[in-house]
Amino acid sequence: MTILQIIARLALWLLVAPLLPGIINKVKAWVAGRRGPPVLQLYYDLARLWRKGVVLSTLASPGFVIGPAVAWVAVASAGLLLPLGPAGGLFGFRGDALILIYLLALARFCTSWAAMETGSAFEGMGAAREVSYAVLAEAALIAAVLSLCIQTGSTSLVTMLSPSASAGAVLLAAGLFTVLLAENCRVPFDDPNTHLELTMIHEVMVLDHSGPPLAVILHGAAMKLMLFALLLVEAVLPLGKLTWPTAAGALVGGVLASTVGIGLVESLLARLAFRRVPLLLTTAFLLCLFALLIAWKGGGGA
Amino acid sequence: MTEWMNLLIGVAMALNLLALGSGRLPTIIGAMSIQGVALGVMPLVLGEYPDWRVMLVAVATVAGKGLLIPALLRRAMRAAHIDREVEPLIGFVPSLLLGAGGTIAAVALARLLPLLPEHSGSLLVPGSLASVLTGFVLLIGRTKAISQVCGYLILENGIYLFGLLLIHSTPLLVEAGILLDVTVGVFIIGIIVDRIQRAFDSLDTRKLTTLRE
Amino acid sequence: MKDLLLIIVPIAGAGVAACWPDNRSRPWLLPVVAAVHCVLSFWLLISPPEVSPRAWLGFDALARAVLPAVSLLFLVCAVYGVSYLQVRKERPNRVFVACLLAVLGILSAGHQARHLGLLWIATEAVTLAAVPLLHFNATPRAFEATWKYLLVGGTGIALSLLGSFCLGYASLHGGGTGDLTFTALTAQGASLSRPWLLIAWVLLLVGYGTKMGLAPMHTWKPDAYGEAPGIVGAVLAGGVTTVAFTAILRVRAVVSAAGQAAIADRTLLAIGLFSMLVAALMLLGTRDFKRMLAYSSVEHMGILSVGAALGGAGVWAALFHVWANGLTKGALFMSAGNIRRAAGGRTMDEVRGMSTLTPYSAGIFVAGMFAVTALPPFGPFFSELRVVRAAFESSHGLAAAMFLGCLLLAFFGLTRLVFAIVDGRPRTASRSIGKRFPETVGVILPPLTLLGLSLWLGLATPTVLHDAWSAVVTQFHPGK
Amino acid sequence: MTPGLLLLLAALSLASGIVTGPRLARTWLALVLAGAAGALISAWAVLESGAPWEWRSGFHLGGEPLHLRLDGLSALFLVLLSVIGGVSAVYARQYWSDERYPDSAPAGRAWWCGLMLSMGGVVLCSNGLHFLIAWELFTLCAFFLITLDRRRREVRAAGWLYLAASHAGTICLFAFFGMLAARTGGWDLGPMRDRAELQPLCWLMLTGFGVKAGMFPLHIWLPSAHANAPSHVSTIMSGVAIKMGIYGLVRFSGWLPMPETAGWVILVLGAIGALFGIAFALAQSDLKRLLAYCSVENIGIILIGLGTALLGTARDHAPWGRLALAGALLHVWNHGAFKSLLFLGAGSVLHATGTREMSRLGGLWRAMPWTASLFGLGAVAVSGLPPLNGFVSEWLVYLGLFDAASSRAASVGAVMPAIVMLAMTGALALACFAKASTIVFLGACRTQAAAQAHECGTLMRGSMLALAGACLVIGLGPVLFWPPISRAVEAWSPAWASTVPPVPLAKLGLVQVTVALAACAVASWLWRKSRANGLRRGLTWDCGYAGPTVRMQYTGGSFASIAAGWFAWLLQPQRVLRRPRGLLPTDATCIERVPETILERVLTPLSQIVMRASAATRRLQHGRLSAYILYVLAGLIAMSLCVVLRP
Repeated sequence: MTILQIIARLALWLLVAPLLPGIINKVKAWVAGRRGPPVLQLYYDLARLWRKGVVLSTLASPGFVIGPAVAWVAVASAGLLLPLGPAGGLFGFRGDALILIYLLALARFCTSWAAMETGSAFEGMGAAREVSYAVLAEAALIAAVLSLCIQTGSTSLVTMLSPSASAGAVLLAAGLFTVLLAENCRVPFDDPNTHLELTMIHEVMVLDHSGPPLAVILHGAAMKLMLFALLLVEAVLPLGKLTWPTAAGALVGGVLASTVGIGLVESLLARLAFRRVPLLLTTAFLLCLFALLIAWKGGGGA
Repeated sequence: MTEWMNLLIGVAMALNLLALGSGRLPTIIGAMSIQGVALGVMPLVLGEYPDWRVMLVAVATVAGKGLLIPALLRRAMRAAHIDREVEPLIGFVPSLLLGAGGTIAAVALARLLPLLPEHSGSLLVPGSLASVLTGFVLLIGRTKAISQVCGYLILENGIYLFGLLLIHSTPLLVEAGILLDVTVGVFIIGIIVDRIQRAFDSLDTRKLTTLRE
Repeated sequence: MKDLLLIIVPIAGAGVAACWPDNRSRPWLLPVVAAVHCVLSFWLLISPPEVSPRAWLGFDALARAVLPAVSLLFLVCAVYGVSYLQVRKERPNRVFVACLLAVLGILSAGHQARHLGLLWIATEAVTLAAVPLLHFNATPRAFEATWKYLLVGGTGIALSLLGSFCLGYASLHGGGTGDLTFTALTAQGASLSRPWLLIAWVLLLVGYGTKMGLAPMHTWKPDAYGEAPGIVGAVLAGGVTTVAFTAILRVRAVVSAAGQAAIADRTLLAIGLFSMLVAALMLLGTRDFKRMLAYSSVEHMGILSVGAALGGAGVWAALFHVWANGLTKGALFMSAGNIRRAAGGRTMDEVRGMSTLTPYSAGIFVAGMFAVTALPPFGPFFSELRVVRAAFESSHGLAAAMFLGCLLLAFFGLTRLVFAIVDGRPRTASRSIGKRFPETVGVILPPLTLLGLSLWLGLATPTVLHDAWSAVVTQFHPGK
Repeated sequence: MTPGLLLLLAALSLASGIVTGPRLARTWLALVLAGAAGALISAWAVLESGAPWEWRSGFHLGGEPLHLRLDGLSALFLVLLSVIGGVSAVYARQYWSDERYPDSAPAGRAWWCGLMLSMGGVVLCSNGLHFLIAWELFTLCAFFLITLDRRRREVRAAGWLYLAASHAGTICLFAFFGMLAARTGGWDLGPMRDRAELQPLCWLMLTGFGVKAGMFPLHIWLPSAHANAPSHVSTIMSGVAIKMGIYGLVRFSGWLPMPETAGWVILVLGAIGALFGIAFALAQSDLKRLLAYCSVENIGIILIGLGTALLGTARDHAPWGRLALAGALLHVWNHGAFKSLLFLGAGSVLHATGTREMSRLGGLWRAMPWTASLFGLGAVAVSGLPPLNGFVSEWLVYLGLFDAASSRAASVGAVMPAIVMLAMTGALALACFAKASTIVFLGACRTQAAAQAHECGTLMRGSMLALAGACLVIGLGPVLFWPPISRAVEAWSPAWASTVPPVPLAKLGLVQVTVALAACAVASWLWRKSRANGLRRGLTWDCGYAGPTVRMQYTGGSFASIAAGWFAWLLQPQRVLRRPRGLLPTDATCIERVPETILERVLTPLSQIVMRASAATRRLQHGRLSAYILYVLAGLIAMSLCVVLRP
């Protein structure tokens, strides 16, 4: 039974994840008044990359290929830990929220390791930015998780993520959305489809990747996006209170909404100057902190 | 008896001031020897029936303080060709003032101290204190080795004066005081010997400052 | 009888040395006499004789608790002295040997003196007897050191005589017969006239403190220890100073019998801590490793008087420290002497890399330095820890803090200097000199023995010493 | 075989190691391993059974009867000592061999045995006097090990700094034990929680042991000592020696009555230390200094756990306190394992290239694949990432903090900042070790030295493998290690006695194993797939620039610059910059040095004040005789005043 569940969820993550970038691009195209690439574009890209050969830098070690693989595994298992709204979690237990956060960190470590393999100036730059900004993003994330934990008195995602929407929810939503943008290297932190390497974080880390490894990286990024979208929605919406179908609907709708939101942000905002990035991230952190304080205050009486 | 006693002590104190004030070594040495004789006479004046112990002390003192040490000092001066001038660190007038102040302070202090009835009239305590202070002033305020020796001698005379309070009860202790003279003797012999060894010229202790920190 | 022999044998030995013709074989008198003295003193330590209260001399509790340490240290120094004088053939050693033995005899007298006057005479005599020892090298520096030693020390001695007079007068004024044995003075107790007693205490403390080398009267010490041969330094530091210390203890007993113990302890504590502070500050900056030993000795004198101020347990710890420090310091003085000779220099600017030049002496020097800075498992660690504990027990928390702070500063200073000397690359000049002074067994074994003794003393303090020290505490610290 | 007998054997073999070590290297290794094994077995037996072993003998040492005690807590640290000590002895056999260091290697072997013996004494002795003895001997042995290579000046300076700092700590311990003995009336140690009058002692204890543990801001000695010591010594120093400080803190915080304030202070110091320590580490350019500062960070994490535990005891033994303490104690082991692994790795790099400067290394993976992969593993572990051991202990500490926060006990809410700081510490650690491992081992060789590197020998590799194995085992099977940890917790506070893990460690282990296996599977699959699709080697794509050179590589300094920039106020980096000038600029340099701020900005000025006082005092000893006699007079007057004036 559980085996089947695992396979089902895995399949879900594998298949649905690449959809979100497509949607984002579509939204951006609409806003810009273009037709834009098909929603399933990423699927095509992945399929094509999967068949292509690989060009390895002469300096690169096997870690260049192993890194993306481990990162992908980390993100995937983080996804499996995440409860899917009404469907609940696979095996929720105390403290799995922290495992989720640290699995994402593992993914980050592996991507930056792979980036440093080539000894290129640009990829080092990307890796440095990635790991540095993550410091603030992670602080914000942990603050969000902590506020949920205080709200629900539990450190297990399943119970954490069905909060009664409190006053903090709005702040939490704002904070988590910003973290989402930062962690997935979207505008205003990063521009996924610029071609000026100096201004990129994630894209510049994968400059030298090609073929299956690149496919794995892209798919991992998509999964990460979906993971954060789910986390955001579940943290904010009181799914636990709704019935099965409504909850499922709300979940899907929420994810779609946040994806569209990302698209809109990308098309309406410009990328920040890098020295501004910490400022924005700190804002996100403060938002989560206020949410935390509200949760603490609200909980204080109870 | 006490009058005689006090007279002698007065003489000693006056000699202290002279030693403080004079700028020439021979004068100081002379003062020394007179003071030594005076001190030597005191025990005889003090006791009604001078027993042999007291006699011994008196003789030893007169011989040591009055004759031997001054002679040695003079010899040292000759041997070391020391010029007769005293270079003071503390000028003569200040030293005199210090000495006078010290004497007054000594008298005042002696008032405060409880004394046995038989000593209540005598100047022994203030005299000794004054001499000790004078000795310190000379030791601190004079640069020549010889003049420092003189200072030490005066300091020691003050102690001897005090010892006279005990001369009947515990003679030995006072006799022991003679040993200090031996110390002084060693000083002077040191000077002479070293002069012969030519280890350091012009007995000016300001030059004795290679050892520091 | 034996207790008198302790005095007579060395004096006689001194006489023999004075008329001994041969310069080569004369030094051998030192170990012989010292051995006899050592045997006697330990015999007495193990089976203490009856001391009649009226006696002026006697192997009483205090002598029993301290004198054997001096005798032991002297024995080792004597053994070292033989080989030292072999190295210094060029100097006639008649006066040296005679005076060294005389010092031993007078020291034994001073430790056993139970009469104020006798004690003073002994101190005076030892001061004079030490003069030729300090002047052994007959350099201008040596003369200067001797001169300062004599004049500062003489002033101190004079003050202590004045103090003795005052104490005598205090007893007279209190209706005493002028009997100045400590037994009598203690018996007279509260009837001693208070002002005279206090004056006497101050004068005696400063006077004997000068002999002990407590700051600010310590100024003669670095010069004397710096210029004298190593063994003389060791004997002065381990023997003469302890006489002064026991003198202070004896007087303190009288004062506390007169009910003024609080004042006495206050002054002792103050001067002790001040000495430790001054010594620590000096140690931080000094560059001469023989003068360093002198300052370290000043510090340890401070430790002694702090201990003496802390009541029974403190006195016990202080006596322990007399042993521990004396033996350890001896090892330091000897190894320092070796290094000094082999390196041909005395400051950290001239001396470097001795670990390669004189490995054994350097090793002993470092070990002794660690021992003297209270690193376990050597003796001083235990004694100083006991002082700290005594301070806390007598609720002197602040004093303990200052005590430990000074220890720390001293540690900084000592390690800095010692490692500067031991490490690094030796100067070419000292390389050549080093060859002329090889590390023979004769100059290595004695300090090693002392270190071993200090180790043994710390780890397994013999019960007989426990008893001896406790006896002192019960006699000189009645009540409390 | 009782623990006592085993311990005796261990002690004997180590003692004979001191004697034979200088001569016979092989015998020495055998003896050390035998001793380690003996200690390990006995300690493990105690941890298994949970029955403490205690031995009071009539044999007196320094006037005190010998009293040894091996309970859960000391067994925990004894295990650490024996494992790390044995492993790095093996490493040292090849790393600091007689051939390379003929004059220092023999002494080093003797000191090594002395160090292990004395540290064993520290964890075993249950008598204040003997504890101090063992403590000081251990300090001394460590000092002589750090300064094995005495010829180098910076080594001597580092050694002296270590000695001075440790002695300052020891002075505090003198006061601590002296006061303890004065108040309890004896040197014997044991639980005395019920004696409220002992509470003030905890501050002395905190300072004394804090110095040795490298607790921020008392860590001043640690970076230079760990960086300049021979690598096997750095290993035991940061793996075990600083843990002795932790042992003292845990041990006596368990025995003494602790005010709640102490819990808060330890917690705050821990949090600050963790964050600042890793910030310092991030900014370092010297590989071993980086690792040393990272030790400060990990000590901070351990202290966070301990502080939370103390808060827990203050709140009638709340279970979250137990959780945090368990995390801290497990982290003691974990840090021992991965930090030793990293230091050994750094040692191999130093051994192979002769430099610790990361900017001179790079691309070493080709020459030394073993070291590279093992160092990478250690980096993952030290960054606290699943599926390795670092994560397990941090997870436990986190859970303790989260439960404390959500327990809604009013004041405990103040632990929340600690949680956030811990999270930032984790992220910074990731950045720091992403930098360290990749700059050193990946990319192109930056210098000739790096290009001519060679893989380390079998013994060195073997010891690193053993430690890596430990990291893996603890990471994948955390539940196996719960019973021993719980024994230690029980020894600390009997109120928390229970062998059932309060958290689903088994499930955590399951996740970790799954992730690990999946990672291996996917990685190999991807590798094979790429091979199948055809691998082509090409020049690194530098955006069209065809001739990338080594100098174009991203350097460690620039890698860390962003995050380090946020801490510039603390790090105060000193930069020597020579910009390119003129039409045809010849050369330009930029040297950045990060000082040990606490030492150079705080302590040095203070010491200068003391030195000024000392100089003033020395001027009084100017050699003028008359002044000396004036001093005597002054002493006389001062004493009279002291008599007349009563306080």
